[in-house]
Amino acid sequence: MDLRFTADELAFRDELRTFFRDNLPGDIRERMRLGHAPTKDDTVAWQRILNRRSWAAYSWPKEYGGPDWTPAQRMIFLEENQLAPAPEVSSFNITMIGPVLIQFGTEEQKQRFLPRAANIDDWWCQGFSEPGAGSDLASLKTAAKRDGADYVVNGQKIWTSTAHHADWCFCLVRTDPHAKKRQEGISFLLIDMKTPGITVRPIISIDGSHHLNEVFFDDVRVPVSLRVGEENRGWDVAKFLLGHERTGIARLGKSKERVKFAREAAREMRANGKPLIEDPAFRHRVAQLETDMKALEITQMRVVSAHDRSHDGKPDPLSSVLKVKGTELLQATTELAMDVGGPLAMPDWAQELAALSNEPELGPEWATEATRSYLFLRAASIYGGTNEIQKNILTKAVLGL
Amino acid sequence: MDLRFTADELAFRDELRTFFRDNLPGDIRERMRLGHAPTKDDTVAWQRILNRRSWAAYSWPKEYGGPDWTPAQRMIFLEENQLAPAPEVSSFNITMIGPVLIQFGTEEQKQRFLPRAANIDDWWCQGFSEPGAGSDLASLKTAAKRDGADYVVNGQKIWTSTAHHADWCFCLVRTDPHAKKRQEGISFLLIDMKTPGITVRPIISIDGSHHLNEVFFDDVRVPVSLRVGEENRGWDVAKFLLGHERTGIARLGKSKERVKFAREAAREMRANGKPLIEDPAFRHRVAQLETDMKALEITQMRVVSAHDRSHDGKPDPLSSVLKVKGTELLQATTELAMDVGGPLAMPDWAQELAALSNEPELGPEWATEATRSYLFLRAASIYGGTNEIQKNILTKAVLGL
Amino acid sequence: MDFDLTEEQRLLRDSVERLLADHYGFDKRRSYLAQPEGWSRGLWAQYAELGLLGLPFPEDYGGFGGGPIEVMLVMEAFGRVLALEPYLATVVLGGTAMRLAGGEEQKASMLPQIAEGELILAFAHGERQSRYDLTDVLTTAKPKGSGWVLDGAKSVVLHGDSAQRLILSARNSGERDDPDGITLFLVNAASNGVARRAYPMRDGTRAAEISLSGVEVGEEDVLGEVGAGFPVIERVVEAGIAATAAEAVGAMETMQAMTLEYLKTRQQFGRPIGQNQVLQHRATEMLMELERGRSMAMLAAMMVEEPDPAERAHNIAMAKVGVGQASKFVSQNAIQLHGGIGMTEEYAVGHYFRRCMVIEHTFGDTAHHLSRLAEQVR
Amino acid sequence: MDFDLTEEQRLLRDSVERLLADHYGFDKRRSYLAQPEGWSRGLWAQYAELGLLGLPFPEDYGGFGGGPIEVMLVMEAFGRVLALEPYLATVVLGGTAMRLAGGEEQKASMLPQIAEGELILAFAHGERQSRYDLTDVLTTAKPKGSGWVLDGAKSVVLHGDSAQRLILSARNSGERDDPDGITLFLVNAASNGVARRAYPMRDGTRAAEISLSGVEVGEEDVLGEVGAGFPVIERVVEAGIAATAAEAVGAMETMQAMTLEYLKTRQQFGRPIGQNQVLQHRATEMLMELERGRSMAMLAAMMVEEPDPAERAHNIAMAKVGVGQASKFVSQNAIQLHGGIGMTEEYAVGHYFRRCMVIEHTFGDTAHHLSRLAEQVR
Repeated sequence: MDLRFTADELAFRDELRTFFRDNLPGDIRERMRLGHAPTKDDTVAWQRILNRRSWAAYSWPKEYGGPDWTPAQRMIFLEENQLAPAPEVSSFNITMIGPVLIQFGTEEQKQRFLPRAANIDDWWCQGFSEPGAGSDLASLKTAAKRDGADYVVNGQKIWTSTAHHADWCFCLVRTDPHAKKRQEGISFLLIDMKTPGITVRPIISIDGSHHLNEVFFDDVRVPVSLRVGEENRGWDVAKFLLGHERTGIARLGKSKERVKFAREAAREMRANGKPLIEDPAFRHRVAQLETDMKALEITQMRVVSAHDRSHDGKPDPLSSVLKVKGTELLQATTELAMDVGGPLAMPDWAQELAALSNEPELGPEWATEATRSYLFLRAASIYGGTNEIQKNILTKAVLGL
Repeated sequence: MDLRFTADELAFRDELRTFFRDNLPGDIRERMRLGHAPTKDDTVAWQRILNRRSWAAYSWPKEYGGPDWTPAQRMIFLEENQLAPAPEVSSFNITMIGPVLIQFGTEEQKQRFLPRAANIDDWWCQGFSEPGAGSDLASLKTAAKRDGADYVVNGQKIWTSTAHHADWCFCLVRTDPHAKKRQEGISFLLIDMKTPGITVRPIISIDGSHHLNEVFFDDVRVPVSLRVGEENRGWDVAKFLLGHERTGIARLGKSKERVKFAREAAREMRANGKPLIEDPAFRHRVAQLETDMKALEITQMRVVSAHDRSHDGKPDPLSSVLKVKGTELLQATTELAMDVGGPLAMPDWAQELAALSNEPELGPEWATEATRSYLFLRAASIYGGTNEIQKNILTKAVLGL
Repeated sequence: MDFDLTEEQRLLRDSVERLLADHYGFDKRRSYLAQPEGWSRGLWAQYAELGLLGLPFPEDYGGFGGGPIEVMLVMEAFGRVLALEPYLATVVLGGTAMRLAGGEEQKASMLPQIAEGELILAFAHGERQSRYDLTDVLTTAKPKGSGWVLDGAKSVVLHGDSAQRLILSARNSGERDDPDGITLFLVNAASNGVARRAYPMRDGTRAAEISLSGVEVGEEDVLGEVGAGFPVIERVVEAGIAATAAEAVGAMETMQAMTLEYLKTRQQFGRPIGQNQVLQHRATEMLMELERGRSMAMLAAMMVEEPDPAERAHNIAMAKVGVGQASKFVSQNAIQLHGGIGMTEEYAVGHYFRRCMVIEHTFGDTAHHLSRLAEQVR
Repeated sequence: MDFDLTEEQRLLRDSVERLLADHYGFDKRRSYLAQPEGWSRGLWAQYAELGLLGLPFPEDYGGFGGGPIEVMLVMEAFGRVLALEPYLATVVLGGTAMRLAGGEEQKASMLPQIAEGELILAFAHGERQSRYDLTDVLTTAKPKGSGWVLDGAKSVVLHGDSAQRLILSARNSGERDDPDGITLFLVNAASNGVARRAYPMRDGTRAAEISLSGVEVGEEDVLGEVGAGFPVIERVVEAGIAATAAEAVGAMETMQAMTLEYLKTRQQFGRPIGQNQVLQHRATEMLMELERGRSMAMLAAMMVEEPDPAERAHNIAMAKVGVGQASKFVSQNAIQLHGGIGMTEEYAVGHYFRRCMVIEHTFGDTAHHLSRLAEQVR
């Protein structure tokens, strides 16, 4: 047993760091450092740079354009990418639709979609949630009726992240309304967002950003050839997708990067006539966060190396611990950055900062962005199954209560 | 609206302080200050001193030997008594059996028991809980069969505080095993602990103290004249008793006294070469506790003065808030005192301190007592309905969920 | 010890609530936000009619001789609907500064204007570098003739865009962080050399960055004693803490009510989510925090007029901590229990969340005030 | 990065667990507690047979060349059953001091005795006034001839009553709190001038107050360099933190298991109390804390041999904080979820609670180590 990285793992990490240092465009790095959400262009540009090294599809086997990394290498990659700080690769493309097609896709589907997903030539989004369903996914109503070589899709999806950027949407639809169990009668379709009958309506989040959408389907024709897996067996595909590859779920690198930034910023801010970084209470708060991050880092290593050992591919229920603790830390660390900004973090300067003049001068851009991401990440304990749902899962799966 | 005490209330408080200063025996005060649990003798001695002023039965009307105080005055009395620090009057005598007899007792029962309860000539204990019942009081099994002018009681009670000191026990027994609802068929009896057939078995708590007991009833004969209220209507009596007079439930004075003591002790202890009292983290912890105590103090005033206004006598569900927050603070403040002691709080010096010699010298008595009361008060969030049960009550009574 | 409201206080509360009930639906509020100043001039006039704008001023200045309790009742009502008008900036902060430091003429000329709704004030004290340190004033006041010349910049001035007059702090002597040598001035916002840049706060309320270069003011524009502005600033901030504490309590009440309603109506897995014991207890803990906040807001109101400065500062710091922690717990869980819908701009709970967030970071955040209390532990 | 145990490590763990399963039922443990020294000499002999007592010593000294991982596995197993024997005092604290500072002769004569179970050691460093400050040493060592005379007192010396030899710190130069000028001595507990007073800790383990008046020791009894004992003391304490962290994890495992069992079997209002979602989530949070503690105990074990002192101290302080907070949460809720029965001496959970409490207050509590970490935040 040894927590330390092996020489190979250290060499691997250094290779990444060097590559990130030399290849991450400075303007992107700076936007990320200031706490901006990555733009579509930033994400695409960076993912393509990574894909030249076939690192974009970091969890895929070589034959499909991935690097064939071990779970430990994937963990290191994700953390270093977040620490850079660089935009994260599209999880819809890389950890969702990619593995699904590799597992369930036809040869033709693989050839058509995988390379473009890796290079983000197609931007994918996920059409799962529906109004009123919440965490109860299986209650979905969007219907797909067979009509010749097509399905005709009618219904509505909600909380669809980046649907307004997307070229394609992988979608759960009900193909058999009469199935006994709600989980049966569901199919998994790939839908071209340019198909007539699709309307995307933005949902503005409390941070003022447009990230989420409602997607309406009105007699949308989808070729049967774009169904993944058997008809009415889409739930198996969804279960595989949701359980798959949760290494990155804790987003620990992001939390670490935020604390690192907050420490730097706290050297510039003042509290009681001294630099904030010297304030005892602030130091204790940082020390506690770093202690908690260290504990989660080791727990994550344990989950990953357990996964390394048992190649059954089943998701470790402990990954729910990573989700809960990881999102708690993500929320705590972004709150820290906001609190460093203090009064300067309360204005919404986004528009004014875009203006040409800067007279009178405005406060620091990072402060207003810190609050934006604090607000945006209130959703971190909600999406992907609320933290309460995660505890229900642990109660059943681990405690057997 | 005015949070401050009126001139009368201030004068009342000063009268109490003067009396406590002049009449609380020094050895008792010192034992309390060092964090000892009051002995039986200490409790009896102090309650009798109070009773000379008819203050012992602080919540009773004049005609029964009480002072006829307003709820505000009772609150001030309880807090000042705890701050003295003095032993608290027997709650079994004063806030339980007393009010019950005043409300439900026969003239003969009142005359026989009330004066002796006020002067603690009789030490009362409460026979409610039974093995396996826990918070589910109504599931009690101890049976009382009518036999001429007596009931014959058989069964077992548990968690009976100070039964080993007690002269009398007020007891819930099942007089009708065939009642439709479990709450029906229960009667409320007064049982002389000297009656043949009663066995008291000690339960040692994790702090090493003997406070709790099991009480076994084996064909114990109890005159029907010692039943309070109608036969099979004992549940009404119990409900009245449990809902009655919860002013003192937060025991805020006790928490305040513990923080005050911890601050004094922290001036003597050292951390990182300085007095502990100057340690920033310790100061923050104390400041947070004092802030929480202040908030609870005002909430308690609100509950009390609401009770002052509405003379319906019904218990305010907010008193469950006082129970939860009050016990959380009681546990936090005793933990604070223990942590001040640090390594010197970990030995169990009780026996050695009783020994004659003191060579080699032992550490401070207060430190070992601080840990004892920290351990003892882990029960504070359990007895009288666990804090989880209190939240269930609030959920129903206040939120209507 | 007495928690009853007087007949007048009950009438005041009811009439304010009636007015707001009619004019502060979520959509109407959105329409006020959309106006250039981000609030409703029309409602401001009605507040004046109702006597709210002169509430805490003496009768002889067109006021109603109300005190902190009356202000608490109004702010609580404002908090329930997230009222946007510059009541805090004008009546509470500006009004307190005027009452405490204003000369007879200044009060006689300005308090009635405030009461009649004709004058909007802003409290221009904080600076880019000062964060929560009230003594950190770099804006300078240099004597010129019988008057003064002001140079510097003020940051995050609440409603600094709408204000006709700024109550502005500047240093006439002493070093940075020196409590002595700070003077308060009444500055006409339209004066030469005053530049303002307006923007919304995260909660939609408006603020401005204000720069001053060579701004000339007369001796009659000095508020209170030259160099003795700091004690006034402390009182103004304490009044602001008490008022926003009450506003936060109102906001918590609404979030608590919305969450409760949601738990009862929202169905999942075939039953209301309020059937989940974990969510029931969370809502109960929200209630307990709300009551803690309410108690602390009452404490703050009681203490605003407390003569002993140490006692006053200590208790108001405790109130700021208690309300800050309570409102954070309530608002974070209000969103958590709502789930996705709570994260959206179209839904009200996020707006209450952001108001509580801004309040917590105004006049010193929880950590700032807890540290002040910690320093007194001896 | 590798979390697998070697074959030898698995064998070690299994054999220790088998031994303890046979000899550490709750009643047997009570009988050990009742013995004058509060632990079982018989089991100590069996630990020796199993090779546990020489586990971390080099083969040439009759040891098995094990490392911190092996010690972690043993301490975890001890924690699960609350083993009472002086393994921490003798093998971990004493053994580490001997290994790091002992001269060739000292090691050759003593390590084998430890391994064979013939020698009990105690680490006599803390003093009445020192609380958690490791440099706060007032016990004095004055040169006399070629040897030394020791005067002073040591407080809460774990198993100081059973120990034949004390590894004792005394100041030969420098002021109180000076890290330099502290020397470690090997003191025969039966020497003239050594007075011991034994008592139980709150968890039943034994300790002693020890006073020294004119205690004479020879130069051969100096452990390591004169005046250079402090770095050794730090390493000994770090080893103690790592070992007790593992012990606490074992204790948490048992509490978690007992609580889970109780939730499944205890009936109330006609159903197992484990049906309450609130209690389910609490148990889940206990599990998460247990896993946090386990991760931190691993970190501590890994770091005991870390060559970089700053890196080592930083990580071990983090581990102490993480395990302390985790074990407090788990043990407080273990009692809470058990209700009344958990408060009684006859029931095991309270004993585990108190062991975790004592561990948290040994070698510096959570606040002490968090403050050390905080000072490094720059």
